[in-house]
Amino acid sequence: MKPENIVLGVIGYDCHSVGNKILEVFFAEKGFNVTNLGVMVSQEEFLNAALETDARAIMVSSLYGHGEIDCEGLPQKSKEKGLDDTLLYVGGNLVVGKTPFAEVEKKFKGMGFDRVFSADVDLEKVVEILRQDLEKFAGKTS
Amino acid sequence: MKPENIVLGVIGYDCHSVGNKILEVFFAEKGFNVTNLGVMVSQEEFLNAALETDARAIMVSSLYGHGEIDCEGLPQKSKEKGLDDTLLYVGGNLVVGKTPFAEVEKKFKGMGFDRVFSADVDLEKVVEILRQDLEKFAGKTS
Amino acid sequence: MVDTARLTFKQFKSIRRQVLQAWPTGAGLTLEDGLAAQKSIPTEKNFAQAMKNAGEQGRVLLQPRAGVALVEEHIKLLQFLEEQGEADLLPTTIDAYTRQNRYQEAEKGIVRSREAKTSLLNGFPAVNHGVEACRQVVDRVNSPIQVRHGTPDARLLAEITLAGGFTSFEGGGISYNIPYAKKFPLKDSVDHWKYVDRLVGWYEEQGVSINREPFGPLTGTLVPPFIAITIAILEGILALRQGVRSLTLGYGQGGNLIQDIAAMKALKELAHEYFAMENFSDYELSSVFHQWMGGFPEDEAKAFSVISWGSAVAALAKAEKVIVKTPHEAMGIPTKEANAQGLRATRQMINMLEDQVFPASRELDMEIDVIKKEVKCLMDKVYELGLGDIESGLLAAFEIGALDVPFAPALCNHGKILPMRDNDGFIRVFNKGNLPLCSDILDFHREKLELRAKAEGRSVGFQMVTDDIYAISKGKLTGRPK
Amino acid sequence: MVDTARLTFKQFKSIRRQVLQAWPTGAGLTLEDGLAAQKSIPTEKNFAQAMKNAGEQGRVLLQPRAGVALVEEHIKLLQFLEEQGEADLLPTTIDAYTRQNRYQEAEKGIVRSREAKTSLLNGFPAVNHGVEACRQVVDRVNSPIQVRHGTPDARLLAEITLAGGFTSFEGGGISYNIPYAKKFPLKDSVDHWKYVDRLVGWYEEQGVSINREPFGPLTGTLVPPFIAITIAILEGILALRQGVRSLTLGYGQGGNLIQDIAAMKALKELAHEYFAMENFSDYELSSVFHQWMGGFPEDEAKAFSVISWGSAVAALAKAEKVIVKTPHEAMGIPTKEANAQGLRATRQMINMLEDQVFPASRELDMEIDVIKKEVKCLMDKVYELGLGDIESGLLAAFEIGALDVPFAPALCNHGKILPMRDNDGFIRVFNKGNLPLCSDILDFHREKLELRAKAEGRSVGFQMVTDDIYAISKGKLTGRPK
Ligand code: B12
Ligand code: B12
Repeated sequence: MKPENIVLGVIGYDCHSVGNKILEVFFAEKGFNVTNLGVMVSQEEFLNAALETDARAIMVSSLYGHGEIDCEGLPQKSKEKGLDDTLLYVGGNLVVGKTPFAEVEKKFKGMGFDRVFSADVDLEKVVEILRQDLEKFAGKTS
Repeated sequence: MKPENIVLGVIGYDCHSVGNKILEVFFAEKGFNVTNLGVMVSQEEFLNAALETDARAIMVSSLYGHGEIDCEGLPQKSKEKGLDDTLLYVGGNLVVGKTPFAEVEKKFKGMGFDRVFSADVDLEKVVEILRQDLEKFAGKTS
Repeated sequence: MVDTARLTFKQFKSIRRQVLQAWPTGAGLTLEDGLAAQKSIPTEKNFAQAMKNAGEQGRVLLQPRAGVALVEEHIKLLQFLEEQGEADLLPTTIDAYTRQNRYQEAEKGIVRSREAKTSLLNGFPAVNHGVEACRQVVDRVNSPIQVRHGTPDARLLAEITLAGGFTSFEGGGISYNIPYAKKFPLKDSVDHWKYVDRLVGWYEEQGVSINREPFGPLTGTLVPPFIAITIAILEGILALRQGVRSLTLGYGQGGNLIQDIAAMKALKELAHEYFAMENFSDYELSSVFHQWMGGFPEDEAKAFSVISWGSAVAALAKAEKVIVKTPHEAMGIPTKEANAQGLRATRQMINMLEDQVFPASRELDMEIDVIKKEVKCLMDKVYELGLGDIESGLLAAFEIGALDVPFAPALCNHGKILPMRDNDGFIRVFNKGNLPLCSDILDFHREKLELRAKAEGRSVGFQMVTDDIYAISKGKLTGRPK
Repeated sequence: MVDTARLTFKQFKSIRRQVLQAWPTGAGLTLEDGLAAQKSIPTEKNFAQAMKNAGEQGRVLLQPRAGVALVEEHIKLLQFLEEQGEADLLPTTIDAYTRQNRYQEAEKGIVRSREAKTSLLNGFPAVNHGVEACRQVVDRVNSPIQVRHGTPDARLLAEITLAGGFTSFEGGGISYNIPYAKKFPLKDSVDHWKYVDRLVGWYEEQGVSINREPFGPLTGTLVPPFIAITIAILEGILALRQGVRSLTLGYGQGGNLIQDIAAMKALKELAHEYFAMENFSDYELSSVFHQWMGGFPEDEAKAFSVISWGSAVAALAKAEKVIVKTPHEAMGIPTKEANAQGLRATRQMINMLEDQVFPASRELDMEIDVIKKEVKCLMDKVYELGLGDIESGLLAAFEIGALDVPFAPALCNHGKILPMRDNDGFIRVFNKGNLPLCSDILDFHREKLELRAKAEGRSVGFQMVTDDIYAISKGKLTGRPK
């Protein structure tokens, strides 16, 4: 089985690079083919990279609080570009201020993200979910 | 003007002696004639000391949490003993557990205490109030 | 070698008959039944073992204070502190009526707590609840439990809680009288604690190790280290004489980093020295550091800071155990949530500092030296007054004020000594009362206090003592004029 | 003596014309108007003066971070932090769009925040609000205010906020590029900050002292002290060259008590040394200690402990200022209440420790020594590469990785160096990348790391780095295997 392509990056004008570097190493170790766009990535850069690499998932990070503004419309644009089969995950400190995670999740799912994660998520769980989601999709599209 | 007599003590089986020692020195410095019964004082000891010294005020402390049980009936007994003109003050950590002071005050005023104080009360304010209360009383009984 | 001061089994048994009659729950209690219960307790729940392991592994164990009126609520409280508080060791704090053997009042407190559906007692009335209830408590938690109280006559409490499966018992004939009682003769409390220690010694002889912990902080209020340490050593010796083997000596944070670390080091070193002098070698010694025991700030954020500072010093002083305060301290008995918060704050600090070392320095060595000299002054006097025997010596010493605890309620305590902080925040002696401190030590203290007086532009006096008592609760270590 | 590297007034004025055009609020701004505003500000609100006083009085001043989208809310926030938080110094933290000169996006954030009736920006968009709004802010609080941000090109921000009456400006050409930007050329940010420093220098020449503070913590994540100190000194020299006189150098807590105190001592001593070498003598130097800048624990009780530990070390290290975190750190921009809680916890600790001294010791001296040697290795290289000039030297050094900041996002940073904790929790170098550390220093680091590897029964490797990054947030200082 050839490794699945995923795209990784921190959206908007967000400079938080530490988690991003860890995510890159982590997913690579788990056998994914990671395209890491680093920090300060625009919606267009995410989508173009996904198209170019034929990525199965886009992992958007936002730590600095502007996640809500920065992510607006990304799922729609993703569909428009024909990336219907590409999973859209988002994680980090997604909104300004300490907020119950359920609220945050609802907001970002409402915006069209497939999965929403808090900053303290166990990454092992994330890969598990990712693999399941990829399988489901594989089933659907094959 | 001769110094007013007051009686001081920590009620019940309460051993907290530090505040009591400070109160003794404080009221003495303010010109009161203090009878300090120390810690672990029963209701009877308070009343007897007040009778013996013809005290104008009884200052009950309770720190350890059993204040509610220990103070029950003291105001009534005070009246029964004819100490109608003796002020009954109570202060400290009067109930078990962190409780809004307004609740505590209501409870102890309901029990018949003239004044109720929290542990962080400014003692300078207490003397002020005490002097006012004593004057009022003096006016009434003369 | 059996100490000549040890109660004989016959003496013990005859006292025991009386003790068990004090309240119905004592009736019919046999030593054998208690022993069987203790033997069925898994090692992980043995307090003495936990303290030994902590010493060997260089760990600081966390223990809260906690106790409520009703059994089921008490169990839930302890479970919560294990799970949400990450406590290593559990307490069962006993209510203040039980501490004064007022079981009738305690009963009233239980009844009224049931009615009020909330605890109206400031602790767990273990005697009233009896042996079976204690066993339930032990059974339904995972950690060792210690009885924490303040009882001059704790004989029945010890009988019931040890038979109930608790594996550590706090207190001592001095430390649970002077700060906790008013009219209790010191000779009586020392005698009663001889009984408690003998009971623990008996369990030891049967192969069950029970931890004993004299109460180090005393009045928790500006106690100069040497006074606390002297009393801890004396109670240690009294306990060892009755066959106690697992001993944890305690010290309450004074607030100055150097003095506190010096005190913790001096405490252990001196204890070993005096125990050796008394011919004891077969014991396990550990130490416990109490986070600030005096008045707390009411503001919870500030209280967290006081808790954290205590945790940091406990870690740097390499205590085996730290007793944890809560952000509710100034206000009232903490909720279980507040208690767990204190524990988690402490856990974070202890963990962050576990590999860190407070380096040796001239200042630290000097302070250790001072404390050792001070303790020697007091111990020498005790031996002198007792003609070589510390038990009669300590009674005589309290009698004449050669041992004296500041701000204590007990009438058998002289109450003349007044402590005060010096300009660097070390606790020194302002009024020595009758303490037999030698003149160079006294000069040293006086000099230090004069430095403070000069810095504050006022003279050394009682106002400073009052200011120091309030200081931490008002957000400072030393009470300076505004 | 005017430094040859100093921008001439002509150069400055010509750049200025362009700068003011970047956003409408810059139009028509005159230096004279700004100066007049600054001159009308009372001394108690001058940041430079406050830092000077703190140094003279040996005080540690408390400063939070805070900024919201709308002016009125921002003022209320600052007032709250003064009153309920007992802050000595106030911040105005700028939002992340403004930091990247994205005033259009900032505008959108302001509009949406008004609609949402809550701040959707992570700071105060000072450029969009303009000079008058800043003056209102200054007017309605009692303490000096500093602009805190992370802006590679902060020229317009500086023009507006200084004309608006703020009296301190954080940042620098390196420290506000490497950790905060991705594609910003280092030469450009250094040039832009020359402008900012020159602007501050101009105010100084007119008799108004404005404090400048390079951003010490960089990525806030396991930055070895010598890297942070070297960059702080370089930015200090760049600032002094443009006429800055009030300088506060910063350092972010590493977590190990000895290393942090050593770093704070070395920072000041080395700064004075290198400033003297560069012929500067007419300046006021102070230091700022940042409470833990890496990932925080989510639990608030644990966060309080991290905050308290930072406060304790700030006090023992005798910093002039401490930057305060909040119990919400791991979760999001703090509410004003959480921010005040962080301040009050810090206040309590600073006050309890204000008279306490961390004694001299062999361990401390040794670590100071190590840091000084390490910094010398880097500074020597910078001078060598710049043929005696630090400005071109530092650009070349970053180019080849002779200066390198761990985990930074900037592409102009090599990103090869990997730090790691040793067995005692000191931050050491695991992968040196191209850092010009001499071989005995490298051997020393390696040795220390091997001791840890041995203690953990695993080999020195990247997993340890990851574990260390998570460690504090998971409740430890060093990331050990379970
Ligand atoms: C030191 C201390 C001790 C020492 C006391 C030594 C001694 N003999 O004095 C020791 C360690 C022995 C101790 C024991 C216990 N303590 Co204690 N103790 C404290 C502590 C930390 C400080 C008390 C103190 O000295 N403060 C300094 C003095 C100057 O202030 P103060 O006592 O509040 O007195 C002032 C004011 O209250 C006011 N005031 C008092 N009375 C009156 C009356 C009037 C009329 C007025 C106007 C004002 C006034 O003026 C005083 C002078 O400024 C407090 C918590 C705190 N405050 O931080 C807990 C505290 C009082 N203790 C408490 C408890 C429960 C106990 C114990 C039962 C043990 C336990 N279960 O934890 C035992 C008591 C046993 C017994 N028989 O009484 C609880 C009480 C809980 C409650 N009310 O809900 C507290 C609040 C701690 C807590 N949060 O759990 N304690
Ligand atoms: C270090 C740090 C910084 C450093 C960053 C250095 C760098 N270049 O990386 C510095 C000091 C420069 C900095 C700057 C700022 N910061 Co900052 N920073 C932090 C801090 C303390 C730690 C972040 C970190 O490195 N954590 C360690 C890594 C390993 O964890 P992580 O970043 O959370 O990433 C993990 C998870 O989130 C998750 N994850 C992330 N993305 C995704 C995506 C998916 C799909 C999944 C499954 C998982 C996942 O996996 C990652 C790996 O485990 C956090 C608070 C905290 N967490 O304690 C604040 C924090 C993130 N910063 C914050 C802010 C606001 C800023 C600033 C705007 C300044 C300000 N106003 O205070 C600027 C940002 C400017 C900009 N342009 O972005 C806020 C965000 C507020 C909010 N969301 O409401 C925080 C939460 C602090 C706070 N409470 O105010 N910061």
